[in-house]
Amino acid sequence: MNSKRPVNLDLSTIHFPLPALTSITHRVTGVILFVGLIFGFWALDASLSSPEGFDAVRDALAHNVLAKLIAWGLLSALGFHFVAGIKHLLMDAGYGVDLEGGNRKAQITVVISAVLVVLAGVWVW
Amino acid sequence: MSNLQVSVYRYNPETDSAPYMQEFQIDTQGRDLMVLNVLTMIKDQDSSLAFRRSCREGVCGSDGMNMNGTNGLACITPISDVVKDNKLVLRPLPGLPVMRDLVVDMNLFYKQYERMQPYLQNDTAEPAIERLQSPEDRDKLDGLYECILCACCSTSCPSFWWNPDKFVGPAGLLQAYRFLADSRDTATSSRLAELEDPFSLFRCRGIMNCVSVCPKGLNPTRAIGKIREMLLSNAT
Amino acid sequence: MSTMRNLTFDAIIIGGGGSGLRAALELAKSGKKTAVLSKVFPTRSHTVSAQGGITCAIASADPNDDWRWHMYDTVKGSDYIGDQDAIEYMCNEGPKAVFELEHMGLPFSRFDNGRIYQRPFGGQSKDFGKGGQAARTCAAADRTGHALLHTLYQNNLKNNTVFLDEWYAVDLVKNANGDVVGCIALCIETGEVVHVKSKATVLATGGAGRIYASTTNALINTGDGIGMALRAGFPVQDIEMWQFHPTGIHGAGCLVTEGCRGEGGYLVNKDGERFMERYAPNAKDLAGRDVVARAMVMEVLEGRGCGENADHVMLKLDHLGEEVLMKRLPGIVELSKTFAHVDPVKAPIPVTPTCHYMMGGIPTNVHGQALMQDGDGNDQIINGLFACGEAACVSVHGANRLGGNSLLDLVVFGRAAGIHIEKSLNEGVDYLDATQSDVDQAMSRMARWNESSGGESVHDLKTELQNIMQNAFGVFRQEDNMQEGVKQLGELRERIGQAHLGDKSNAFNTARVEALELDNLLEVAEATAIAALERKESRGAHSRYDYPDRDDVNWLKHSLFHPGDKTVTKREVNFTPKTVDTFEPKIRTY
Amino acid sequence: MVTNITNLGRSGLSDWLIQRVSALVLAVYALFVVGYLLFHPNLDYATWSGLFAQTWMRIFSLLAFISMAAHAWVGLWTISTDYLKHTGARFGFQAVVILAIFVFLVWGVQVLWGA
Repeated sequence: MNSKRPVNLDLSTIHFPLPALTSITHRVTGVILFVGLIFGFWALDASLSSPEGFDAVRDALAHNVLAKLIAWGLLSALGFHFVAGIKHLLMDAGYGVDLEGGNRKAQITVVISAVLVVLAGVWVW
Repeated sequence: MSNLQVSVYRYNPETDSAPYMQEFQIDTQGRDLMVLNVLTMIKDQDSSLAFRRSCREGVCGSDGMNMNGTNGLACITPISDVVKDNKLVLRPLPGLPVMRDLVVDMNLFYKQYERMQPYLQNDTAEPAIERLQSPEDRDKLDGLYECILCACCSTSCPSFWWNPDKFVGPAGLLQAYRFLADSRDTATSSRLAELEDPFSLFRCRGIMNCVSVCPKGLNPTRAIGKIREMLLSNAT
Repeated sequence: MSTMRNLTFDAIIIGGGGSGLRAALELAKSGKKTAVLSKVFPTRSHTVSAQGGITCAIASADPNDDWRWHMYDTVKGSDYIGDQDAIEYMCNEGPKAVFELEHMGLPFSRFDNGRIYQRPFGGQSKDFGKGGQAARTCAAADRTGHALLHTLYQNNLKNNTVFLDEWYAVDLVKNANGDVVGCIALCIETGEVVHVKSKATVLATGGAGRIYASTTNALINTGDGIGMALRAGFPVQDIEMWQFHPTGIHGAGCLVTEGCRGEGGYLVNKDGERFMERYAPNAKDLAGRDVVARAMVMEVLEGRGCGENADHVMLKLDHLGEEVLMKRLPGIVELSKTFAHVDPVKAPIPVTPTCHYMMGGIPTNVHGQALMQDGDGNDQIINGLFACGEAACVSVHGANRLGGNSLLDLVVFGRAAGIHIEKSLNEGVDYLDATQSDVDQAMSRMARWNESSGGESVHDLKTELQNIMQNAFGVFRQEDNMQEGVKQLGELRERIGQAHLGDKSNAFNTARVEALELDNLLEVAEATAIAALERKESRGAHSRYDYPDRDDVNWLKHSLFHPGDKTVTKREVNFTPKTVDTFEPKIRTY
Repeated sequence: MVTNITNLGRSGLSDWLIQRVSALVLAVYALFVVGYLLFHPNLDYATWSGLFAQTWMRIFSLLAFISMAAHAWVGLWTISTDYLKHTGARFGFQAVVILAIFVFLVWGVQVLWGA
């Protein structure tokens, strides 16, 4: 007899409702933001170090496509993490902790953060 | 056409080194059968298929399984609720070891339930008649005591998948709150103490998969929030 | 199987439903080495499906309520073949057992004064039938069985009861003296077969409603304990008495609690007429279940049934209002939506009498000790064997059980069996060990299936059996149909003896369990059929066209079916309660 | 009770609270910085460095950095205990995270008060 039992945990076969998707995205954006802190601190350090440093950051954000992408990515992650974080705080306070409320809050989270992602793109470019 | 395509997770530890999916064709004659009926029809074709069932009316919690990606009870899930493109995919509850086919080993799940000391504790002397309880206090148990231990919630919970030995899971926590909320129970502080660590309760991330799959319409996420409130007001 | 493992306990309780868990709790508290062996995880047992409540004179709804009134109702409900000493014990001990359950945490619904909520149920009266309808059924909404079973399981956890979950008892092991000294059991998960040795073996295996095609019973209700007892040569009592619950959901068979009518619901025919007023002018919809079920069948037979095939009636609840329904009957609303596609808040539920409860079973005394008859017709205790719950026939239900009395039966007699076993273990009871040939004897049936190499399928044979029972042994019965049924069952026995187990694997082989269950279904079905043919009268649930009247001269008796020669003998009904006067048989009207 | 020695507040409740409080600080800080940048589209070095020369801004920033450190640790520790089942891998990951947080903190202090 095969003693090592299999576990059915092939995530591709499991349906995830919207609140679950927003939850995992919250986690992923958190990790992205942590890694992105390198750029944040670099930019802050450089921009405060000297007028030349400030200009360098400014120029990079104005002309360097990679820098723009990174800035847009981080702002998007921040936007989502921020909105989903508010959703968490609302749930902690007991608002919308039911099936309907959970779904609606997840939908609102997606819509608002989508808007923020677009706005962040507009700002960066 | 009323031929339903059913794809079933198969695994027999005596003969199979790994699980596989087996296809069946079931003639539903156009009826909106329950998934359990479909399983019974498959078993008539192939008696080696293993699955649990008992009450066939959604109150015993035996036949929890994953149907087209969503956990639920086979006996009260009409195929029209889950079938997509005429295809029904049946897999065991996720995250627990598979004994055979659709039967999972629920021991970890039960252990977490037992850890919550799921019985009334009252250190006062028993009266000659029943303990009195106001209808309002009794109402607080509604939505809690109805749990049938089917494990649909806990096995849909990613937090339980990753830490089934440490995170109590939605079912156990719902039970914990069922006793915390009972005006007749006096073990509040020891019950809360058991839950204060970073895993037992706090590993809940508010994903709410539990709420979306509970066949009895219960809300473990809310119960977890209530326990957290109790912990918070106890500690601050 | 020479290397078969032995497991040894002081007591083994077969069945993890209400009565088994209640007995186990008593023994676990006493520190005896006991185990509950159950083919399903205990909270999946059929007790979980009980809805309406547990009937008991706790004097909550009416402070003047009296257990003697409950006793009167129960004796009358049984159509006078319930044993009055047992009914007295149940009704008198009942309040204690119910209060215990409350202390264990059972979440009963409540009245405003904080006491346990009680609702009216069928066949209940005040003042020995003279004081009108009583409300005596203690309820946890319409999930009383669920609440009760979980509470008992939880308290067994608290008291560290040993559980053999998903183990299947195959057959009893008897020693050379005919004492029961354990059983053969199959671990479903691994396929291992063990010899469980014990000084007390308790059959708490529940009912066998699955002998009928249409039943409110769970799929697991296959009469395993009855089958085991019959194969061991022990008799069963009043096994012809099968209760048809008036309100099973038409088509699906799921139970709709009598509590619906207790809360004010009523039955209507296709003309919208509340027909029970004609059949039971006083109690109306709250007459005994046998009375209501027959009335429903009569309505259908006389062409007043509802639906396309005019084959059912309607249970009207919508007038009670959404608030009452959601508060008192939330489970019914759920079930009705799922299985009848009807929202009872808005429309009536299609219902039909459906096999529900086995009044008969293994004859026992009030201590749960199983009984047989010696050659002179005297009761004889079977050493080592106990029964409680639906598998037992104490007999408190006689020919017709009252609603809410089954849950009371479970806890009162589960507890009583536990108390008695503890006492006899303390007295050092011991029996001769079983020999290898005794064990082989108990293994023979299982061995037969394991060696089968061809034959008909379990599923087809089961379906055939259920149809025979449904057609010949339903609400109304008559000689020629039943004779034909007995004959068909005899042929079926031959074929089942040759049937084929296709899957012989070990790990979680549910096909093997279903095959073993089929043997038990057959035993119960045949006992039912032969006993029903023998009882030439109409009493309680046993209603014959050819003998429409009750015959107290010849049949104010228990029937006793003996499996060896398949004969039926009679056994005296107890008419001597200890503390009250005998309730003499009267004409039974509601 | 599940015991664990590597979480921040030594109890799930305090971790939970720390996570919420730090989140609020970070939310306000993020809003402020983003808002400031939006309202100063033609920001120059003098204005920018002037902002960070003020004591309240330095304290506000430091508070935000410390909150970041706590928030990130609680979050990443949770992630490590969810997905990394191998003790060595989990411990290694946690060590890298702690180091990174330490570096960020020192870096932040240096940016604020250095030079």
